[in-house]
Amino acid sequence: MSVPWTIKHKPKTISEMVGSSNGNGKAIQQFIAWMRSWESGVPKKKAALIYGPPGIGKTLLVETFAREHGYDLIELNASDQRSESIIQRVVGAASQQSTLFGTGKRLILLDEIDGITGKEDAGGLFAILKAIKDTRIPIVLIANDAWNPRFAALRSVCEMIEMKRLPTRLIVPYLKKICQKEGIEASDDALKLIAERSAGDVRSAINDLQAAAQGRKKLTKEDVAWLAYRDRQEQIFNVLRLIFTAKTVRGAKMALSLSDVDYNMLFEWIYENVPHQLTDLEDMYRAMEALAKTDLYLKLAKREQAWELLSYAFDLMTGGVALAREKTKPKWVPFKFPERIKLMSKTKEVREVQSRLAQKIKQKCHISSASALRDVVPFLRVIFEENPEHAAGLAKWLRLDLDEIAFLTQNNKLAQEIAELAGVKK
Amino acid sequence: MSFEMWTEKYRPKTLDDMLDQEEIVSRLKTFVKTKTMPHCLFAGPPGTGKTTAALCLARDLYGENYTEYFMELNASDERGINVVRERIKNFARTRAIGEVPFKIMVLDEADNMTADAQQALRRTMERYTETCRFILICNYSSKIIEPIQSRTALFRFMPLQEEYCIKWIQMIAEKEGVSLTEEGIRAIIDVCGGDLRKATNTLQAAAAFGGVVDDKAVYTVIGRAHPKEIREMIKLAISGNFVEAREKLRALLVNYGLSGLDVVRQIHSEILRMDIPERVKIELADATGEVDFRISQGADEEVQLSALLAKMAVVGGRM
Amino acid sequence: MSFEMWTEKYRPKTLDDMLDQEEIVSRLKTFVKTKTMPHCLFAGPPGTGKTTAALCLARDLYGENYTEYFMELNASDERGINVVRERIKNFARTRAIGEVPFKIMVLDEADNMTADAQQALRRTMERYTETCRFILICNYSSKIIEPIQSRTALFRFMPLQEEYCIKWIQMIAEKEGVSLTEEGIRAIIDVCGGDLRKATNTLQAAAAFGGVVDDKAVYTVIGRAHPKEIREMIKLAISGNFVEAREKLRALLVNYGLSGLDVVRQIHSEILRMDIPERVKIELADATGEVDFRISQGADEEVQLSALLAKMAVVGGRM
Amino acid sequence: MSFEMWTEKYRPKTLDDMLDQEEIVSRLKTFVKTKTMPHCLFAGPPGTGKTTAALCLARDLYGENYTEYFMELNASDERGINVVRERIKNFARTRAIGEVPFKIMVLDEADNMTADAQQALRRTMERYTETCRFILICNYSSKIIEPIQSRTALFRFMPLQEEYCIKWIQMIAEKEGVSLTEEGIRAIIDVCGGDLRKATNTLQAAAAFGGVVDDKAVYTVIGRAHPKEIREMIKLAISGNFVEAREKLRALLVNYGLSGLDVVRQIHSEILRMDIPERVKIELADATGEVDFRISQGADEEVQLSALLAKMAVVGGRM
Amino acid sequence: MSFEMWTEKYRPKTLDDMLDQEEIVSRLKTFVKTKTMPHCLFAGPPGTGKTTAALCLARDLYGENYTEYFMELNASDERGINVVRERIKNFARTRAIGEVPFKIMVLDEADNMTADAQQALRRTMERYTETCRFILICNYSSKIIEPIQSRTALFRFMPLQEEYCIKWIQMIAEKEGVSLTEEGIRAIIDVCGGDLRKATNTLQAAAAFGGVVDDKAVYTVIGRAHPKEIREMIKLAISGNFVEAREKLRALLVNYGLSGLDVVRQIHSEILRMDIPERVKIELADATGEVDFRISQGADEEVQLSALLAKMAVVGGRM
Repeated sequence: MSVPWTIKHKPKTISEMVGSSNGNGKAIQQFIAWMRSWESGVPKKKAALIYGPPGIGKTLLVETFAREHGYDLIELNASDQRSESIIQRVVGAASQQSTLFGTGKRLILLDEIDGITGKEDAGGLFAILKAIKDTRIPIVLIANDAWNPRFAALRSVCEMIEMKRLPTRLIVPYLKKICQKEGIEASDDALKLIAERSAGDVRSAINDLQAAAQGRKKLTKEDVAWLAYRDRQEQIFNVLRLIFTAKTVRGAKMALSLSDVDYNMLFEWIYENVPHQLTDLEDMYRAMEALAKTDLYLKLAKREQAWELLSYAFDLMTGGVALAREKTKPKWVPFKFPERIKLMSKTKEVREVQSRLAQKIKQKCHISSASALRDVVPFLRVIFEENPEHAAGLAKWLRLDLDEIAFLTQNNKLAQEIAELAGVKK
Repeated sequence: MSFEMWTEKYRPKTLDDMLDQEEIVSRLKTFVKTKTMPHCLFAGPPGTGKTTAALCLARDLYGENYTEYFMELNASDERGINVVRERIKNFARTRAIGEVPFKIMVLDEADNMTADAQQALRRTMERYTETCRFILICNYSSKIIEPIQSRTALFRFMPLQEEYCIKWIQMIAEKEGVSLTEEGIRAIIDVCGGDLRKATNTLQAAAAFGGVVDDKAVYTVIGRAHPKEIREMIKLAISGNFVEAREKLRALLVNYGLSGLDVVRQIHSEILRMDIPERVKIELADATGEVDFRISQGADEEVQLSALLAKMAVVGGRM
Repeated sequence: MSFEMWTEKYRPKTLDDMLDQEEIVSRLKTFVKTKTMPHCLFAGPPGTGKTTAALCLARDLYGENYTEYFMELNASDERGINVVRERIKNFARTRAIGEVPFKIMVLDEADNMTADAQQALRRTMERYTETCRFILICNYSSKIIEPIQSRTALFRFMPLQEEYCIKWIQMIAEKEGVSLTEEGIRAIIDVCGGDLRKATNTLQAAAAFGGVVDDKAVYTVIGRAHPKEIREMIKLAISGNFVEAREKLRALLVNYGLSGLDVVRQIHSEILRMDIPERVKIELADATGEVDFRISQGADEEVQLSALLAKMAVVGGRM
Repeated sequence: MSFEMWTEKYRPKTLDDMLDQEEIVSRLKTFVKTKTMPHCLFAGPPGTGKTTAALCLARDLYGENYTEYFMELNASDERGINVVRERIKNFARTRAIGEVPFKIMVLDEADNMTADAQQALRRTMERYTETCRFILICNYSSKIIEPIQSRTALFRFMPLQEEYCIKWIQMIAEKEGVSLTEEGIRAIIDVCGGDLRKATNTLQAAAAFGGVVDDKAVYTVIGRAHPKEIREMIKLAISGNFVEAREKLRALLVNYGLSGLDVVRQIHSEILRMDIPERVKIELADATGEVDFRISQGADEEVQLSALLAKMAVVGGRM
Repeated sequence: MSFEMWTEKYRPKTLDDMLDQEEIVSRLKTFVKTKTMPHCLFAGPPGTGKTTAALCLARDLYGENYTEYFMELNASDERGINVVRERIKNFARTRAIGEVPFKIMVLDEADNMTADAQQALRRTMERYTETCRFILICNYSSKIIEPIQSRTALFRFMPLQEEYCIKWIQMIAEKEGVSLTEEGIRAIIDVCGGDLRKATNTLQAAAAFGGVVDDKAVYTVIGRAHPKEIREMIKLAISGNFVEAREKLRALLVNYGLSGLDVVRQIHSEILRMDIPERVKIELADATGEVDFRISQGADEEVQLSALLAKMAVVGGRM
């Protein structure tokens, strides 16, 4: 057998899965219950969306369930193109030929819907929605990030099933079982190290185990010490600590080579943390200046394809920040995740609403969308906050939806009121 | 109940309706009469009727179905000259059917196009000159490249006369049943200058309060329509509260959808208005200029503006 | 003089030949022994042997005909998901014939793939896992999406130890009969850091120059000034001897045939090593970066280098 | 009024008609007399008669059918040296029939060619030296590579004397029946310096405007502010009236449609002319340089210029 | 006037004729004696005899019919490595007939090839190493990729000694019957440094100008101001006569037809030579760098040069 251990040691039944009773037990029961509900006719939610980080058994759950209960699995995933027409052809057809024909029960699995991308898979999400509406057999969707705004419509028609990262204490026994099957005598602390570093990702733990243990008879803590960190935050904290406490330029710059995040990401971390770490205003200003210059070098390097300039950017981003410290006393302050990145993903939906709104104004008022945001939206805001009746009229005229109205009112209750007045469907 | 943006509701429909820019209107009318026209360049400040004039011209030429023969593109919205070219091609390649042998393509904010893009545009204009006339609209005619300027008839839109603006605003107020005081109208004019769009929007927003539109109502609208966050942000920064100032900045850029340049401009104005020593003002104005320059070079808006806030924090601390 | 490249001549052919990255090599060897392996992710800086390791592994697994079972795709070459998808599919769908039941597909520069392409890749890896193992090579594993990280065993390649590089270079010098001084080897390490390929090439070039390979020969061949001289020039400038510093500069440009950019970059690396206050280093690095940018934008080399020396004098004066 | 370009209409036809550049004309006349000439390099600022001299020479040499033996190429227009080479080849390969054994090829804007293209041109010149003489026209001879300089006879065209320009413009105005005021001609000279082509074009454009050609008409046509207005703005700023100065600036940019760069450059010239202490001039010249650079790199005109005005206010305050 | 290039006319024909670069010549002579040679890399500044050395070597090796066995390719001419490859292939695939068993291929300006093209070249060199030796000519050896450096013998050409240049120029002047003054020759050396080709071309160009070749003729022909005048302008500025300095500047730009960049660079050299305190030199060198960069980026020459003069006045005022 030469297949990787992740396949070789795949559970045959749901009960063999890591965390099937505790850990993700609830989610698994929820899924089974939903599948069972099909036995007494088409349920209200005709699709389930299983979501959670990689390597915790989402796909495995569906596959194993199908095998255990005799379902034919019709599957589409990211390695297939998933444009509107393909989904219509494959899913649409299958979901129509219900169990009336043929003998087997069918289950449609649309894996990795995070990977349905704009251009290549145009209209894919729309086609899925439509398929769910028409289906007569269960459709299961799997995603890492279910809260992506693109999935908003899907969320409302799906049974939402969340699976979580698995705790170390559940992963270790599982690894141990594999070692037994492979005839390896593994120490608990070695397995614990592997499990911890996988951060709840069972599959990566098994991969690391294979890389470290394959061919050995014994596995000790020393044998796995070399294993690289699988991530993530701890490592970046170390790098930041080095940068913020360095006394020399070279010392600070050294941190860069230890970093496993690329320099653009590291920049975000430093940029976020400067005002928290350097509390003296003059220190903080010097560091922000260094970062502003770093940013300029980074952008010029990219614009002019003059990559040599990166080197200066690195000096300023590390040494420049390190040496900005003059009066700030060294004191342990926890590092913060770059807010800006969080904000950008959190506000993606808002920004989409905003740009839709700008488009609508633009078409009605013969101006650019930038000018719509700058010259019209502020006045609309006043009107929407002050005069629901007037606002409703404008909402109707601009054909605004509830989200767009809420964007203008900044107040959901008021938005509801205006929407009702304007006769906007929810 | 029907409400529209009053700017649209009262936008003149025909050249006859346009009561300002008389000279320009009369030149445009001869185009209608002779059913012929050159490529045009409409230049002038915002809100002086450039787009309206183009729309009226089109309606007078083609009648109510004018949208079949008339297309409006905003240069600053379209990604890349290729998109522009493509859309122009699709529009211009078929000949207009009817009395008027050409279509009209309006390109707004043409001064936002790069020189290269304008060169490409020039060639496109040349290619479709048989079937299509171009009206380029811009604020600064000086930013239009020479070869295009020399191929277009220039129409320079002047800022509107105060009396004209007053009359216009009063007319709308009357028709909409808004009671507008003398002080209210003065305030609108003071704040909006000759920008009719802004004046009309201000009136509409002030009317939304429900009561009489007086100067107080007008200033309330203006105060709220201008994100006070900018002033607050500066105050926070100067009082040493950098982290909060940066959060405000983020909100402006992300939630309000302001561009970095918008923020730079407003900061610049605020600084010059602030009650701080002259020397400090200049230092900050200088720094703002530098930030503006860097952003124009492609630097990150937030990072650069943050550095400026940091500077304010230091300057404030020393004050 | 031979015309063979020493980098090729001495490139490890098998895992046994690889003397560095011991832990990793030993794990790869068990893959060979057990004829099975997981998908792998090789991460680490350039020139640390990632590609060599993949090649050695393949040769050890399949023997001399390894190219039949081994394919290398350069991700930055093949733009677009569809190409990747198609080529991988074609390679992976047929089963390997022989003792080893899988093929190996190497994806170089995987961190240059777009997130979309990586999304498409993840399931392909699983589908063909029976017949094909993937080795993804990248500089930063953090740029690989988590679902793929989860499907691979991660191997982190460390920068080579100095002693190791030294030993390697000495070994080649010995085998090629090159007489290499202590200073010569230091200079090679200085110039090439942990990049073994570059170090080997430099040795060969210096040897081709004829005679003993000492520091002078190395710097001459590589077209760099001797660091000592750069440092002297910087010291002169910092201590305010601007005119003398310039003369030194001239001499460097002429004697070593250096380009302005070469000098700027050497100045940059020497600044960081010199014994001057750390804050001064940052100031000088920034000034150097500015001049580097200006020269790369077409400003005059001599004028700009003078300006840089002048800047040093100014900064030095404040020291 | 005819639509012929006056620059063409009044362009001298023969060397005898050329009243300026006396020394050059006399050297060219000997070429006509001896029916022999070297390759030539005509260098000098725009509008000093370089192209005219080449045309006159050709007409004097070949008579009215001169176009058969004379070709003009604009080097910076023709994309790529290959096009240039091809066109030269086609023109030069056939021998001139007639008394004069060579043809003339004029390459305009030769200093805009890259060094590589000039190298290629040099070889082409060499190849066809028997049948064809080249006249290269450029603004700066220093931008022509030496191998070309060394085999061309250099003719350096000087900017035209003011009196000469004045006379010329007056002559045209008279012939065209344009009424031109004293201030009008001064404005033309002020704006066009010794560039006769620009001066003539300006006159024609101002005349096309209708009415008397006075200073106001000239500045309007050329798209510049009247120097008076710029001076007023500067004075307002210097006397501390920053807000009004900025209003003035807005009016210039928006109402007159001036470009920011034009305004900076006008500010620059006015500063130098104004009656303010030398020390102030110096400070402002310095600041203007910075702003000019930033705007030329794409920074925002209003922000930058108003920062400049703010600076003036501070400098003025110290006066 | 003859159209022959003096650089060609007086170019040494054999290695024995080459009087400079003694060490290099003697190494090349052993190649001739032994009829064997490695691939070579000739590096050095322009006009130091690199191409001449290659030609002399070829002639000495193959005799007068050397062109059959010798080919010169200008890398910057033939864009695209495919062309280069094709031509090399055609030339190199046939074996040389005669005593010398290889041909010589010279690749000029090899440092202008991209890294990719150089990689391709390396493989081509490998393939034809039996029948063909390559001489790569470049200014900077650091721009040649290491794999090529590592298999070529490096020859570093030094700038020629001043006395040698003087003698050479005088020799040509004598043979061509040019009357060359002492100041004329000094000016040539001043402008051309150790670049013999440039010096010879300059002499020929100045001679073509007619009359005695003195310093004035040289500076005129080369498109530079006389250093004396630049110095005067600087002195005026430093002594606070800003307005007069500006007038001088204007005169230089106009009378000599100088470009702004030319002036900046001349200012730079003069500053370094002038008898002013070191501290002042430092400040001015810094300012000159800034202005040089700005002008090279397209800022206005006059505004920027004024700003530079203003800076001088400020610095001078503190003296």
